Amino acid sequence: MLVVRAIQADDLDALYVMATQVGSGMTTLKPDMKMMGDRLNIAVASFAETIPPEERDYMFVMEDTDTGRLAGVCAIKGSVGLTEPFYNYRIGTLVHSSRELNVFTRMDTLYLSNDLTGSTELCSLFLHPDYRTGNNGKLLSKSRFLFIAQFPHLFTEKLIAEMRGYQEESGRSPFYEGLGRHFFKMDFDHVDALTAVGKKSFIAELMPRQPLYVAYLPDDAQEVIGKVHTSTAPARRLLEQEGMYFEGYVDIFDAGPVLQARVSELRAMRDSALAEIGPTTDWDSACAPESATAEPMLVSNTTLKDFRMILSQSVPVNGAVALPEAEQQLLHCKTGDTVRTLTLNPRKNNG
Amino acid sequence: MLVVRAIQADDLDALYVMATQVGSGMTTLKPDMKMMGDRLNIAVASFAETIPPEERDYMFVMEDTDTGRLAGVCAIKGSVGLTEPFYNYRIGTLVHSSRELNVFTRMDTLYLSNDLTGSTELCSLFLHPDYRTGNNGKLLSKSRFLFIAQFPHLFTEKLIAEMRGYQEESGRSPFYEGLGRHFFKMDFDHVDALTAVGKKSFIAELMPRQPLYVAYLPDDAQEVIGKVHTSTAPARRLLEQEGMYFEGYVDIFDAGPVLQARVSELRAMRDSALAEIGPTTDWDSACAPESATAEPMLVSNTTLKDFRMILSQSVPVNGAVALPEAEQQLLHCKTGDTVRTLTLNPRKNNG
Amino acid sequence: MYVVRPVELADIAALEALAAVPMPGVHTLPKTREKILAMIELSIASFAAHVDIPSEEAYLLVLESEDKSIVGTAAMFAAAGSNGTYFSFRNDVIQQVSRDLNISHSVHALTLCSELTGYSQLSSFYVGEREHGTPEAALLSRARLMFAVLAPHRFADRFFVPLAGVTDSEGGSPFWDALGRKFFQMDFLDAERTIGGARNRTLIVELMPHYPVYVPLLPGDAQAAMGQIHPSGELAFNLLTAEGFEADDYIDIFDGGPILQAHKNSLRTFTGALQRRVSTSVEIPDRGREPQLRYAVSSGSEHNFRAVITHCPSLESQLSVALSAEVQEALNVAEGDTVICVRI
Amino acid sequence: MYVVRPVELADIAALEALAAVPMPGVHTLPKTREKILAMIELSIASFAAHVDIPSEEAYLLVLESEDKSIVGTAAMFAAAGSNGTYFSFRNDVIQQVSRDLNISHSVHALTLCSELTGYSQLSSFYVGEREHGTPEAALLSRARLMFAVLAPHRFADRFFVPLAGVTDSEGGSPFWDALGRKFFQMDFLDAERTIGGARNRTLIVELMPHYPVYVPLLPGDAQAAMGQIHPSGELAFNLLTAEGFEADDYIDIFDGGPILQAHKNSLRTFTGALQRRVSTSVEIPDRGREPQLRYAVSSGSEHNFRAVITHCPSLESQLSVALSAEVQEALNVAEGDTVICVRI
Repeated sequence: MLVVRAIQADDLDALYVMATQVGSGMTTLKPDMKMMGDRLNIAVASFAETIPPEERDYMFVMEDTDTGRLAGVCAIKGSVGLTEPFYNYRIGTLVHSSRELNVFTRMDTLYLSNDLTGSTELCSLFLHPDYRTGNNGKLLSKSRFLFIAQFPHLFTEKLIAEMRGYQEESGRSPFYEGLGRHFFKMDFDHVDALTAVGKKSFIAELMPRQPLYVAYLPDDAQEVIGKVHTSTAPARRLLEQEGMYFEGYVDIFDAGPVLQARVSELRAMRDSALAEIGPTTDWDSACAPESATAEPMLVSNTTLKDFRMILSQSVPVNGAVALPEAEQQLLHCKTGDTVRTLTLNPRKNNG
Repeated sequence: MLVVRAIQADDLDALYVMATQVGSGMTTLKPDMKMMGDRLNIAVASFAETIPPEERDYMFVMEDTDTGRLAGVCAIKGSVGLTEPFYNYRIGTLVHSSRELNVFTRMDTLYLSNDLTGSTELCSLFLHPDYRTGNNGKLLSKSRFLFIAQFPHLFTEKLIAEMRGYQEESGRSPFYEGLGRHFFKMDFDHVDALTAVGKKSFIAELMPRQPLYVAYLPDDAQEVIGKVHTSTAPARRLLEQEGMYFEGYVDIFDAGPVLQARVSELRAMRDSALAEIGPTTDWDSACAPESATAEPMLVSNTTLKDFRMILSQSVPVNGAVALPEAEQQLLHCKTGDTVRTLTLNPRKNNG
Repeated sequence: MYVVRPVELADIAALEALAAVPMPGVHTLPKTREKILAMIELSIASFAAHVDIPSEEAYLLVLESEDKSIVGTAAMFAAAGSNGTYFSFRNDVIQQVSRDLNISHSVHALTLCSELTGYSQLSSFYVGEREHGTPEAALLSRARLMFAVLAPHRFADRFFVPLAGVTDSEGGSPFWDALGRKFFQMDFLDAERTIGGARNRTLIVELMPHYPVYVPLLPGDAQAAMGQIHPSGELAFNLLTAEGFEADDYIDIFDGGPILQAHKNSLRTFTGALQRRVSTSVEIPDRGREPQLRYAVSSGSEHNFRAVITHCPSLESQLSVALSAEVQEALNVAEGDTVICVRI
Repeated sequence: MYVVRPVELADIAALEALAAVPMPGVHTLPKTREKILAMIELSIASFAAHVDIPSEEAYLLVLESEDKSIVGTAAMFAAAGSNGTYFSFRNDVIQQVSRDLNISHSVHALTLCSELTGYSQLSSFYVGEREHGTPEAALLSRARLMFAVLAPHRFADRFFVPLAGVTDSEGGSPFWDALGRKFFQMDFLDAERTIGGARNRTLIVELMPHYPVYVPLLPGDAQAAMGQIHPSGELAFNLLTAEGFEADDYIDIFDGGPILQAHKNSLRTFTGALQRRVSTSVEIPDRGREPQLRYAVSSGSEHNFRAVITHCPSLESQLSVALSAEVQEALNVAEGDTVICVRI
């Protein structure tokens, strides 16, 4: 069975093995023992609350309890951009209008900004190809929302996730070719490699500072603004289901979208609920809406340091949930303990 | 009893009488028969759907059915800024940092923008002083959200409401004195009067175009950015209850906040429900959460052209609501008709 | 002898004929009889005016050939944009520096600016084909500045000259297509017609970009057109750069044509103008040894301005200039009068 | 007789003594013996160098009094910011126009720019109190440009001179407090110490505002300080504006002090410099009638530069200049050599 849990100090070797299997698209999980060890130390200190909230980096691993193997990883960074500037382009609107000529022109405009400085970031999602089946991807990605719903005081109100931008099959980034190359005079791959080692903010020194009309860019560059890489489209949909939106911020190099949410508006904040582990009464079940019974549920314990989460078929009814013994063990819980529950998929409004 | 309803052509005289009683703070409801008649014609055409959605201006009046007198007015504009530019300052963040000097400076920055062009706007709220009691203000202001929830296809995804900015008791606007005056070289009242006659966009020709660091402004101007006028604070709270947020856009003159929402995220969209007028069964009532029974409900009919809404004590249970006969008449409804209901006040999450 | 003189009412027919010659760009003569007449009247009033501060005066000079026909025109506007703002693109250079990557290069950016407002503007320079490349063409161009030397209070300390930019065979402008069209939503020629060639209209600030345009983002043909002159402007360009005008700092907001500009102290007419008294030249065969130099010489009266070409020995260390009776007559000067002389 | 000459190694003690005199601002001499030595060595190497394109050369001239003591210094940098970018604030004027309201006024805005990069920079001008206001002070200031006339390939076509801005009695700068402090988060003197008076460092682009600063938003004392010189700079300011330098276009990014600049063609030394052959002056009493004019005169050799003041009749229409034996010795020239002369 699969459990998503807070990473632990002794996960380093297994994490390294998995990192060797990550493709080139993810820059934050390079198979580098030093970098990885440093990051893991920060993650352990984060769950232990021994470093300030804005420095924390909560890493979660998905463990296959049958084999003890790590199946995936994901993370939540407490705050971005507080040690080096975090740049985006923000898409705004400027209207140029002349009553005399009866001309009204509405122009999209790119502003180089650090607006997202200090935001909480979802990042470093990776699921091993062997486990890319069923609801595993959802479980891994969405585990972070349940964690945030359980511990909202640890996070800033603004939550973001950067999505890899569109590239052609050849690897060419139309946005980079239409904009960045003129100012960097180097290949996209080189720029990408520099960002991988944390040099992103300094490359941004070369970016033009003044607002840019999108209309100046070549058509193919304009078209991909806010568009994700084909392989990232499913990940984007999962985040959008949870209440994250593209609000007009994009990556300065490939124009990949940043998805954003207010923490208080997340589906997990609105719809997740606490429940006590124990039997449910017939009366409770009778009143429960019919549709809910077939829904798989995300269920987590409520312990920061030993956060654990599973996917369950048990439906909570009026504050109680009848979790099977095996699931209780996965969560390190027992009858009478409180768990947090959320349907894996959003419910529709009846409106 | 009070009913909020779509304005009708023969409301002009009563509207004029009420407009003579509006203070100077509201620029959109001047006692000017020509302007008012023009606006009313557009409103009637809007409810009749004879003009395109982006040109519409849905005006609602609150009528005291005991006397036939108009007690208040409010409106929803389909889209702003499509005939003349709609300007705001947007507050962004710029980070200036030097590793060499170990300096990290995070600066708020004002960008002159037309980003909100095309948004749907809540505006023109006025409640006669004689009726400023009980839930009347809430009924009037919130009626618009129920209307939007019933007819979401008529509106853009972005909803905004401009709030009057902070002024000292003397009428002095610290933000205007610290910024606008340097570029307009005239009194705030004069600027205010010009905006009242629709000249706002052209005054914006004089506004500085380049991004401005907030730190350049005097302290008292910095402090009032996004702060509402004292008399506007209750109106702001009502909108915030419905899911509208200050997202960093302010008025270019007085820095009053613009509240914003995605239509799909409004409380009315999530929580309002349709119900059939008729008796409720004991069984339904037994399962209803206890707390809900005491909540006053907003109830509206579902007719665009003759939209009507009241405040009721009847609680809908499992798709049915037992509306008293008098209330059905106010809504121009009868048993078996469908109505839309929403609790007047937001419910708390159990999280 | 060719004479440069202020335009007169009697010249209207000749100017109409000139206006019928197709000329590219916008910085040319008015086309209709009505507008030509207005321009002539403004010029006559301007020459006659007593000016304290340069303002809306416009001066139109014509080049009269030996047979008294008008073969050239040249104008001066005392203060560009005096009833508005004269807009141009300033050609800025932005240094892009990254210490980490050890990268440093420069990027050009065009910024809409009003800096040329209040400069004196030279424009409408035109000479007939026969006069192309002759000293008389140079005389016409330079006579404007000689008038400014004579009457500096009528002009600003700085001068500029917009020259028509390149257009394609259909009259389209690659620079316009990349920039102005996106904001004006109309063709180059339509836009120029709509605003009548003006660069001082409010609608420019309403429609043109408020933020610098990074040149590397412009299409290649638009970049290539920046600061390029229409072939018809080459003569004017060469005369003006020889005079001391500098290109590269500003370009036109519509067609990207160059705008030459200079402080008057950098102009050869200002630094090299000599005031000399008129004496009458007598043909003395044995003085023929001294090398004869070519000078533009103009009368010293602001209300009766004339300029012609004459040849004489170097005036550097002379107090007077010997002019033939014919030249004196053309300039309307007599022995003892002051004239202004510049090597040409 | 006072002589201006290139600095020599033997001058180090004298320069150390001068450096001990308190001088405001940043555009002054180095303070430590080590840095003074480096500056002297750079100057000696620069004068000796064969230069194709102006680059990192720096030239230091000294004013030697009659008793051979050093009473003044003046420097030239061939290309400002040659190992980076020279940053300054450009003082832009923005026209604010509203047709509807019939309003039109202008607003000043300061834009961080790198336009002065590559200009030749004059700086470190200092003369002792006794020489204040004397022709010798003017000689020292102008000698730099005479050297540039002599060796134009060593310099850019444009020159600028930053002058120290106003500070209060504690060494604080009202301009800094309104601007730089908000980004650097430190006091004026700390900031200047930290970056050693440089204006070409990457950290400037990292920290200073990227967008124009609208001047009306600055506090009154900061506005008042813009373009104002520290009292100690008045002499230099007056000499430079008389020379043809213009203020108002650029100011210093730290203290708001004026940066004077000019194209060389606008400078009196360039426009008025006369090349003359040396002849030996003989005291002839009856030539005393001719009015004696004051000239700065410099040797014509770039590798052995000297400048002094001399008096003689107008050189305008002369081919040679009569110099006394003493002057010839001071300039290290002999009869028949070429010298450069400028009215002073």
